[in-house]
Amino acid sequence: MNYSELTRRYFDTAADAGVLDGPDVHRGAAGSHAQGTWVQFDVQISQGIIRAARFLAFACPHTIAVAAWVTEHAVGTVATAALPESVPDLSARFAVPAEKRGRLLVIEDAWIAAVASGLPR
Amino acid sequence: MNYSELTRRYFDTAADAGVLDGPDVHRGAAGSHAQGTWVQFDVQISQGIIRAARFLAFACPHTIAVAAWVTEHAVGTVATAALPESVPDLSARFAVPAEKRGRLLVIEDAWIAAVASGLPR
Amino acid sequence: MNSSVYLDYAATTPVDARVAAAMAQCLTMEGAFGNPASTSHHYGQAAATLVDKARAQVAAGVGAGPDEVVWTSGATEANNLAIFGVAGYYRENGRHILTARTEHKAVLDPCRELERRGWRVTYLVPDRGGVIHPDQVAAALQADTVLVSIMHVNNEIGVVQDIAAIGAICRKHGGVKLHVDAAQSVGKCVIDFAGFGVDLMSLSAHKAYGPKGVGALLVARCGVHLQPLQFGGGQERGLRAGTVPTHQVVGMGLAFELARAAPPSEAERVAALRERLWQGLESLGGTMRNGDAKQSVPHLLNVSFAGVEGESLLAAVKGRLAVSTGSACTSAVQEPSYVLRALGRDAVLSESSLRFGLGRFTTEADIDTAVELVIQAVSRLRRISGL
Amino acid sequence: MNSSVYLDYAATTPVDARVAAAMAQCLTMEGAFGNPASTSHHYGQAAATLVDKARAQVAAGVGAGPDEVVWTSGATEANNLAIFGVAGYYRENGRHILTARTEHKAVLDPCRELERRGWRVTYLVPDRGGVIHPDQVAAALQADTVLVSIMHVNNEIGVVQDIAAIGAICRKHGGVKLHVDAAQSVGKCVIDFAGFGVDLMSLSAHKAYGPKGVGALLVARCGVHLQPLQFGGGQERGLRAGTVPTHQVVGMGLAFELARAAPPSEAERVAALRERLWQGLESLGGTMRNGDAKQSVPHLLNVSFAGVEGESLLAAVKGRLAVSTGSACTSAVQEPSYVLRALGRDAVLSESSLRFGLGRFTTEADIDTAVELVIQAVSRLRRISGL
Ligand SMILES: Cc1ncc(COP(=O)(O)O)c(C=O)c1O
Ligand SMILES: Cc1ncc(COP(=O)(O)O)c(C=O)c1O
Repeated sequence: MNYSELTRRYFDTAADAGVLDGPDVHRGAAGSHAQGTWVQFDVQISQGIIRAARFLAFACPHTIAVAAWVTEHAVGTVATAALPESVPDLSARFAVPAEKRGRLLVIEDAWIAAVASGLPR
Repeated sequence: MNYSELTRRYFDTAADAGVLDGPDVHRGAAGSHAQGTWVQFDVQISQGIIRAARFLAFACPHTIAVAAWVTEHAVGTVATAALPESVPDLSARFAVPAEKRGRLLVIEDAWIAAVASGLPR
Repeated sequence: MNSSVYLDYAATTPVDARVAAAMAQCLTMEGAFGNPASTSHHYGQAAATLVDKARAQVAAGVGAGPDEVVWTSGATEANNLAIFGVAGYYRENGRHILTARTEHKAVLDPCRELERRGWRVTYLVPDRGGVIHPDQVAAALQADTVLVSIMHVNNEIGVVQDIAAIGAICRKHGGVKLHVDAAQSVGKCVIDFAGFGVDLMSLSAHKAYGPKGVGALLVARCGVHLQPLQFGGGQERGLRAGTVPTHQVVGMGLAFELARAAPPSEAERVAALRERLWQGLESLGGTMRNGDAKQSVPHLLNVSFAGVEGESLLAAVKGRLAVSTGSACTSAVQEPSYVLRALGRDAVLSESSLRFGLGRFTTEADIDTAVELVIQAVSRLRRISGL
Repeated sequence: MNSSVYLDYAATTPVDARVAAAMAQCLTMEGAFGNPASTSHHYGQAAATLVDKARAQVAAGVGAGPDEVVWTSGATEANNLAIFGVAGYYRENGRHILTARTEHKAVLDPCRELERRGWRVTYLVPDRGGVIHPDQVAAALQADTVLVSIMHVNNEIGVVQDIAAIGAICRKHGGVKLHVDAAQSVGKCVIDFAGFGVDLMSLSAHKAYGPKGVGALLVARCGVHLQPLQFGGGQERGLRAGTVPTHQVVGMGLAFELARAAPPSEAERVAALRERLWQGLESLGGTMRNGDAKQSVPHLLNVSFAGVEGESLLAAVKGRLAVSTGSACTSAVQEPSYVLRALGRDAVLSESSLRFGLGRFTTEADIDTAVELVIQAVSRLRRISGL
């Protein structure tokens, strides 16, 4: 398996891997270890803005890289029940092979679960 | 196809290839060109002794070699309706492969045809 | 060309320099380039002589006779020829085949194809160590079993099956032919074709420092018939048509001879390296060794790592360590090893495993580098996974 | 190693020195020795990159796309895969195959095997020059014909069939697949897989200064399906299992590229040598040229000699001239060429013929030596035969 340079970089760094603690932190997860892809996001939202984000992932390099990118790029943006970039755009950005695109839906599900619980209802 | 040294030598020399002319010369032939093996012997017999012998052959190297050996070794011997050496012995002497042994019978037939016509009846 | 540590000898080996030199002698105008079937001239005969010598070398290395060696393009073809060959020839005797879940795809896929053609196939399940017990074979034989196909050394876990015992059972049953895929055995454990009582055995050159693209099927001289897979020029007594590639079989012959000539100390050296590797990795915790350690060749170590995903593990060591999960694979999406699944490992652990293949050129420094890299990678991925 | 004149290039060619060098780069620890299926690490990827390059080189040389190339162990396997593959896949469409009497054994023997399995095979008879007229194909097609297999360049007489015209007929008929054995074509005449309208084409490396033991089946990208012969690791899109031998396909790729790069003057050079050879031999009298001289490649000359027996003729030049009668053969007893028989030559003349295969390294001096040796041998044997 070959990875694009971007995929490789985010996989290797995975700077935002971890968890958040404290007030305004919302957690969402999706997927399962048994199925080989599990992703969890912690987002800290205040005044409708994402202040911090972390992820954990038991997943392939593409999934880890995308989750790392999502946490990085979400910080400072307005919290909405959507990824900072659409799944097809992320697929293209990280050159995710067709057979693996379904895994990005796990990221989307985890992300939405995390952010949605922090949105005003 | 590999040939024994002896086969190679008699095939290469084929010293007695040719025909005889004159009195007391008897000719015998067997086989056919169409079947790929044809042998002819000319033998000169006087006083029951083979005085000279020649052969012609349209045949494989083993057959040519054996025919050449037969003419060479028959000279000076008493003419009988038999080869100077039996077909199995000739097969062994010239390392004739099993699939080709039948061809020596053509030599035997030609030889007997030649000599027999020169024997007192 | 590459400075990363190569521990994928079970996928393929580099060719020994002496083998490469011998092969080169068979290629160009100055060498034995003739067609070995062109026996009407010296160019062909010189090639045929080398082919005969290689046949004897291969035979000598595995306890067979030179006339029992049928050259093929590798163990894949040998397996296919054995399985379809027996099935085709003996189809009136029965339609049942006995094999194991842990066989190589080159055995399993022909069996699946025969199932599509109406055959019944029994797939034995090994114990948790990967061992097929001979009495399992005895119990599964049926009146119309025509073929038993059990591998010698498993390519993923290195477990060695007791072929002699299985051979004895098959002989007692009568009528059934025993095929053994021994692609991974040469140079790693004793192969005794005649002594094992085997009817058909597949060999490959490139797992034993010979070239890729050549192998052999051993066909016991007494009473084994095959329907060929390829028809044509009558080569290999009609069992396998096609120009015999002189340089390839010469390479295989020499590689087998070199394997035979290796001193027993080489196996001990490799075994010691493997133990060093295992001890290093074990310190991580959450590691499980796959395959019965007591009944395996010294060249293989297969380890599952809890808490990491398989592809990420491979990717994390990539560029510095060449290992694999399971057998060489061509698909973009990794699948859990069916061999480890058959041993009872769950899907996650089956995927989170690495196969380390050790070989002739593996050094202690290689092992230490590998241990360091894997420990680093696993630790980091466990941190990312939170496990 | 051998000082005799080599004129058996149609049986096999030496490997070009550049090809040998490229192959050597794929063998040892320092080279691209990895398993091209081991894409999890650089060793495997480096090999896979070379395999892809070779695929493109082969494709470019024959007017095909890289994705149409399926590696095999040679043209024998390619022919078998094409014939059994189509027969297996399309067996519900019909059970009739159309081929010619002058095909290579690697086409005829699979067809015979299919006859044993209940298929009907029509064997077209060429004209006295060895040419199959396209309208013969049109006339022999039946409603249930699933495969036409006609070779491009004949290996005994060098005659080139009009594949484009046959391709057009097959396309018009619809449903029928056209397979072409082009083992002898590379570097000798233009091959245009797509332009000819061919569905399947067999190639071999060792007739074109590449290594023995590797070839390819071209499978047209649109609408051609095959049942594989070998099952296993999923290589070659599942059409042909087995580890791809990097050094072998790299050798084939470069050989095909070199063939394509050869200037047209090379064909003229060889054609001039062939005419020199023929004129020299003709002076003997009782010589007949086999195969239509106007519709043949310049590299082959096949001559019958009246009044000499074939094996003796070969033996008489042996050690000084390497030629053959018909194709390379494995039996101890020579048989008259079935190809020449199909041209209407009688059995004796068919056996008393020599095939001269000219090639890249053939010189004028080689030709003059050959002429002298053959004249000597024929004259002597005619004296011995009294004819
Ligand atoms: C056990 C086993 N059988 C068969 C094969 C296939 O061998 P080859 O690559 O020679 O086709 C392999 C290697 O891939 C193997 O490990
Ligand atoms: C026309 C033709 N087809 C097929 C073959 C077989 O090719 P290979 O030797 O690659 O199996 C040959 C050569 O022997 C040939 O000349």
